[in-house]
Amino acid sequence: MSDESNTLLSLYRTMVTVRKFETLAGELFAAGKIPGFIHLSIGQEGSSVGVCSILRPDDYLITTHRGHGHVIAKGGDLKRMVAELMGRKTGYCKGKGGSMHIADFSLGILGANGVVAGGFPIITGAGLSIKLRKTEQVAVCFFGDGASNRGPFHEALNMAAIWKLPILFVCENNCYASTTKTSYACSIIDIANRAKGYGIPGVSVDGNDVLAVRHAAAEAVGRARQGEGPTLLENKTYRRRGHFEGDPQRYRDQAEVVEWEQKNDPISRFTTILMKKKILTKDLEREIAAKIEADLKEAVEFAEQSEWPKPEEALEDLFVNP
Amino acid sequence: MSDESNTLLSLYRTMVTVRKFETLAGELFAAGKIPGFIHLSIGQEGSSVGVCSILRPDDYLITTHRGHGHVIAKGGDLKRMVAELMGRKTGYCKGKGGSMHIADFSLGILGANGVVAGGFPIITGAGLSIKLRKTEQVAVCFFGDGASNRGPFHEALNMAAIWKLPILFVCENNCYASTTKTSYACSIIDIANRAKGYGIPGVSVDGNDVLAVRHAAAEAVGRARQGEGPTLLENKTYRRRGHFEGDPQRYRDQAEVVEWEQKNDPISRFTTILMKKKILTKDLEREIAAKIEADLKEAVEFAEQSEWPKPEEALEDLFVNP
Amino acid sequence: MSERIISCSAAIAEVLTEEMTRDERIFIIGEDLVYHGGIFGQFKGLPEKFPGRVIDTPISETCIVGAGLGAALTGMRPLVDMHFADFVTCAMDEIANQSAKIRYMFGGQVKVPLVIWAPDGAGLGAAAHHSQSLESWFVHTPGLKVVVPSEPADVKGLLTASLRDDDPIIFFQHKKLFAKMGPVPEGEYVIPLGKAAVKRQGKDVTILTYGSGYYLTIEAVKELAGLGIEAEVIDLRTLKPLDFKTIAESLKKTYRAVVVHEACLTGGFGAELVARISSELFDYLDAPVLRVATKDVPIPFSPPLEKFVLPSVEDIVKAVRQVTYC
Amino acid sequence: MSERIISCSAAIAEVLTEEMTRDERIFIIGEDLVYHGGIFGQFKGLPEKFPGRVIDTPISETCIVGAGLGAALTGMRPLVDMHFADFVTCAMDEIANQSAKIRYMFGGQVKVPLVIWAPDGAGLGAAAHHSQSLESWFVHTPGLKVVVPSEPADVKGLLTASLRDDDPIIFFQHKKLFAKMGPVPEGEYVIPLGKAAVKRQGKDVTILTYGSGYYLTIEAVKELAGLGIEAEVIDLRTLKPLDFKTIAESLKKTYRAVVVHEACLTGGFGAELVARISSELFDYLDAPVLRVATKDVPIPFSPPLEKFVLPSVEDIVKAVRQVTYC
Ligand SMILES: Cc1ncc(C[n+]2csc(CCOP(=O)(O)OP(=O)(O)O)c2C)c(N)n1
Ligand SMILES: Cc1ncc(C[n+]2csc(CCOP(=O)(O)OP(=O)(O)O)c2C)c(N)n1
Ligand SMILES: [Mg+2]
Ligand SMILES: [Mg+2]
Repeated sequence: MSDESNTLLSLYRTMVTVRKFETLAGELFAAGKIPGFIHLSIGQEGSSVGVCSILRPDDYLITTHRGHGHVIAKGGDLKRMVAELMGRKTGYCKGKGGSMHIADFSLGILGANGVVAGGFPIITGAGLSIKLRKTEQVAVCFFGDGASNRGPFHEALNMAAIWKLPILFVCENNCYASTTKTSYACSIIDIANRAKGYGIPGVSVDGNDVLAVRHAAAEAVGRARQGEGPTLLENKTYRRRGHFEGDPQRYRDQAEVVEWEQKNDPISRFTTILMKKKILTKDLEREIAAKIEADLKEAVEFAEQSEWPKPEEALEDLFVNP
Repeated sequence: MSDESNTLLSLYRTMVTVRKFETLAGELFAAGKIPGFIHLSIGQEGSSVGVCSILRPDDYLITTHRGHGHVIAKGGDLKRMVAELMGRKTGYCKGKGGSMHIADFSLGILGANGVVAGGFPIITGAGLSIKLRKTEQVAVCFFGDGASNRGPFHEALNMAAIWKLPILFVCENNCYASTTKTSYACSIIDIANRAKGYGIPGVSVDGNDVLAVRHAAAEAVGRARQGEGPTLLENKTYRRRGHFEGDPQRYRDQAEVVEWEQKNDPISRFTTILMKKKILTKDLEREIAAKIEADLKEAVEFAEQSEWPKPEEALEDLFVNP
Repeated sequence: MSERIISCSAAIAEVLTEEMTRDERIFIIGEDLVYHGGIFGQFKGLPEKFPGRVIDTPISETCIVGAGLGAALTGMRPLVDMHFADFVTCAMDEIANQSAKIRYMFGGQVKVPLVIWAPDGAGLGAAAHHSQSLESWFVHTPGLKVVVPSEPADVKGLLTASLRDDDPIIFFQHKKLFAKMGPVPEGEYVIPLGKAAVKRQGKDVTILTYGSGYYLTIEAVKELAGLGIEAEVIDLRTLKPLDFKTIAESLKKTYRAVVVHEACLTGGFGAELVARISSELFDYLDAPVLRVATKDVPIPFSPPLEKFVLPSVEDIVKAVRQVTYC
Repeated sequence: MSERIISCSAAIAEVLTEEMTRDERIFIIGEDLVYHGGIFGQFKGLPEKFPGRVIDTPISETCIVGAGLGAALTGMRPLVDMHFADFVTCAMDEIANQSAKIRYMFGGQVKVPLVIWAPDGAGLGAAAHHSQSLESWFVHTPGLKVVVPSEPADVKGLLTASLRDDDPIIFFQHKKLFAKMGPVPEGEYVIPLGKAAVKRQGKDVTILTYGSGYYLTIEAVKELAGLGIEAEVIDLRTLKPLDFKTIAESLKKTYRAVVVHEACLTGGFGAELVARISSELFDYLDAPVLRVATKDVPIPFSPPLEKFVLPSVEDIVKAVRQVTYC
């Protein structure tokens, strides 16, 4: 198969992995196997996968409460993810973090964050660090439409702009911040236009078109690596699940959800393209699905067989030198 | 004299009052009569006076560490101002506030603020309050170029925009934030352009042209009173004194200061216009100066003759119901 | 006054209905209030009853608190919902440098009738960013009043008092208590700020607590009674102003005390209580005043870890036995 | 080690010169650092010696701390200058929810070698927004270390240790101490975090203090000596981790203690000290441990008011006389 076909298939595989992971997480949560609360990214796979597909292993990424997809797309280990969601000792954070606080520093994943917009200041520092260390890394900050209304957005974009930091700010505009419509809370329609306040490029793309996302991200990352500074990329998408699992969703008509699901699913759209190009076949589709399902089953088994952390371990990991 | 002439003369008179007040404050500080530190607005009178000249007594205003001019232009009492700067009991805040914390709620002056950008969130609330109470007031937020880089700027402009709050955001871009050049710290040249991120009008004007400022402010205030929402107005000006009195100013060449003083002084420029129009004469100029000087002399005497607050009064004014 | 058994959330909605009807200047502002009636259902019915007076905001904590403050300074009486107490960090300047200081800095020119309402506490597997108890920071911030109720009736009485007070108040309510049921007086019910409640009489030891600590304490008290120890339970309800008189009266009877709170131990409000008691009641103390609190780590996610770090009934029993030498 | 008399500011510049030479990963970031060499001259010479490693920022406290944190997570060792400690309120989320918790939340995956440097304290007529002492908030924030030095030598030793530590540290230094002179060892000088110093031996009472309180205390000690009271003075230097061992050893000798700090009384670090002492050393105490602190109001501007609210030498003398019954 050609390089390009391989790349496309890899995008597809990763999107399906994210989708199946999120679906599974929803099921585990409903079954009472995941404590706390979780936020799923079903329907937003075009964004996470499109952007991460052009990152190198040593690039940085920071994400949000809705971060499973980004972690997977950057290469996160499914076993350790499921184990973390289930609060086990073998999880990414030894059970201390949970869904909202998964990180893998060995993959440059600086973590999910429970504070909306909490990633902006930190990514600024990662960008600055790259500049000071004179490497060719880039740093990506995923955030929601809601987060774009918090102050740290502004400070980070300004700082990144004046120092031309190698940062890609990726807004996943999924039409809602919890119960609140983006059109209510956000003073402009295209969040990418906020880039104008900082003299940097701002690009809005169809976030459910993984190739469009990938293309826009590639351009921005290319600029960043060449020292040309940050970009604000807005991926227009839609949150199909509740804000959190269990959300009664009184703020929207389910018809809206169904419409996005049926007409604008990033995976279906991409599947059609791949089928047309004959890169994907029904057989391959099944094979890929089966492989991912097997991996996920293994991940769940791994997690379920893993020990719970011992109570006293709660006192570890606070300081390097206590 | 015509109404217009009266208005113009009143602008002139207020500008000279601000200038002389600031000059006096600088002298009192140098003489050790003002504790703490003070920030003077000499050279920025076009902005404070131009904007405040179109405000009604019940409009709100919030200001910064460099706020004397705004307080005076909104009608602040010189005696109580000097007394506050000198820490006397008869001062605006009974000596508890000092230069950075002067307020006069009876004039809608919600206070100077020691925290850069501290005014943004508060003015948002004043604007919301106007909307909820359905009055025709407007609320004005003065802030510096430096403040425009802090997060609260962003949150306030977005919130004011989505609710169409009757707020005028006035950036006094005086080319520096303390030692830092605006051109270094601010990612765009015209701060007014940040309005684009919020879908509201943004206007840059020559801040040393009091009539231009007044004109732009009138338009924005008019829109605000009619429920059409906020405006971002940038008055381009220059800080001629040090950031604080005593600032060694290693960050700039004094030639730059001299140039602004000689070629672009807002009062000289306006004087020339008024002289040409024959609204001001040398005699009237002297007369106005003499009157203001007498008022200021009286204010200083008032302050110097005022009691110091009694130590135990430090425990008063914390709570309404302790 | 007749009483019914209702939840804290219902008590909150009831107070707000009464007070918002009585006083047009009251409004509620925060994130995601309208559709769910608050994330804990605490504002249920209010958006419909008071259109335009329950205001959804963008995610902008800084300006949400600022909007409350600015409105309070210009004639309104806002209740600001912080969503989760953890996010006070995003509005710390507006709370601690502005709301708390404005009246004082300006020489008493203005009043600041502002209630900042912050659901706090752990126990829901919500991890380090959604589980904190931060009242101690605000007790150490002159200019704020700090209220931390426990039972539904206290919520009703203290929220009413807070909404009628002219000073800035930070009102912490534990997330797990929203659904708690309890008897609540009907009609107007005001508990003055700064009044503790002796919720159980006892002669052997005084347990000082508030918020979620109260529920742990009443569990512990049952066990202690089995051991023959009669504990007096004081629910402080307001931490600032503090009702030290009630504390002193109890201590002068029991000579021993234990403090229970969910905030972490070091620098928690328990320290302040111990310090005041030991300086003002030194000669009455037959034993050290001990503190039962969360261990000094962020709240971990996994249930066994979370349970381990939070204070427990056993911790209280142990501390009481220690100070009563049983 | 030979010593010279130099200022705190000079000691700071010296440490940074040495450490930045030794370790390329260290950089300094904050507002207005380059032209004045820091607003207290504490970074004088560094911008020239280390071009590009003393970084002026826009006024963006949130992102300044975040920039430090993000850099610390990715291989650098930043020192973040808060300009004035009062502005921690503008970066509270980055300090308390992020820097303090990241290592723990992520199960120890990463270290956070970050020094947050915050000039604090009153006495300059700078009023409510430029005068606070806020260490107590951070002592109550698990995950942070809290350093508050007093003398120039301590500044040198503790700043060196802080820059070499792998955990997030908030380093408070009183604004009035920058110009203070004192003997400072030449060459490498490290004071381990968590080590208090007995700065004066005495048998009658232990005075526990730190930061600006230390200077008040040594004044008071002279007066006390005149009254025949020999005070032992412990400069805590690090509040977290706390050197309770040194405190206990002293108390076991003197049986009495007074705490002195400039932060306001209620909820201040003094409360924590009293609480720990009374629980762990109860049987050694011959008198209540008293606290000398700032009165519970924002810092007022006018000199007579400011002087009145701040702790004084007389306050210390009075408290000591009270606990020693003299
Ligand atoms: C500072 C802060 N405020 C509020 C919350 C509560 N909260 C969690 S997610 C969320 C909505 C976020 O919306 P958006 O940024 O659009 O991301 P999305 O959930 O749509 O992916 C809110 C309000 C929070 N976690 N942090
Ligand atoms: C939050 C905060 N950060 C820093 C400071 C210190 N500071 C006071 S004024 C100032 C510069 C302000 O610049 P600008 O907003 O342009 O106003 P200008 O002084 O030029 O009028 C700084 C950094 C502060 N007071 N508050
Ligand atoms: Mg969203
Ligand atoms: Mg400026």
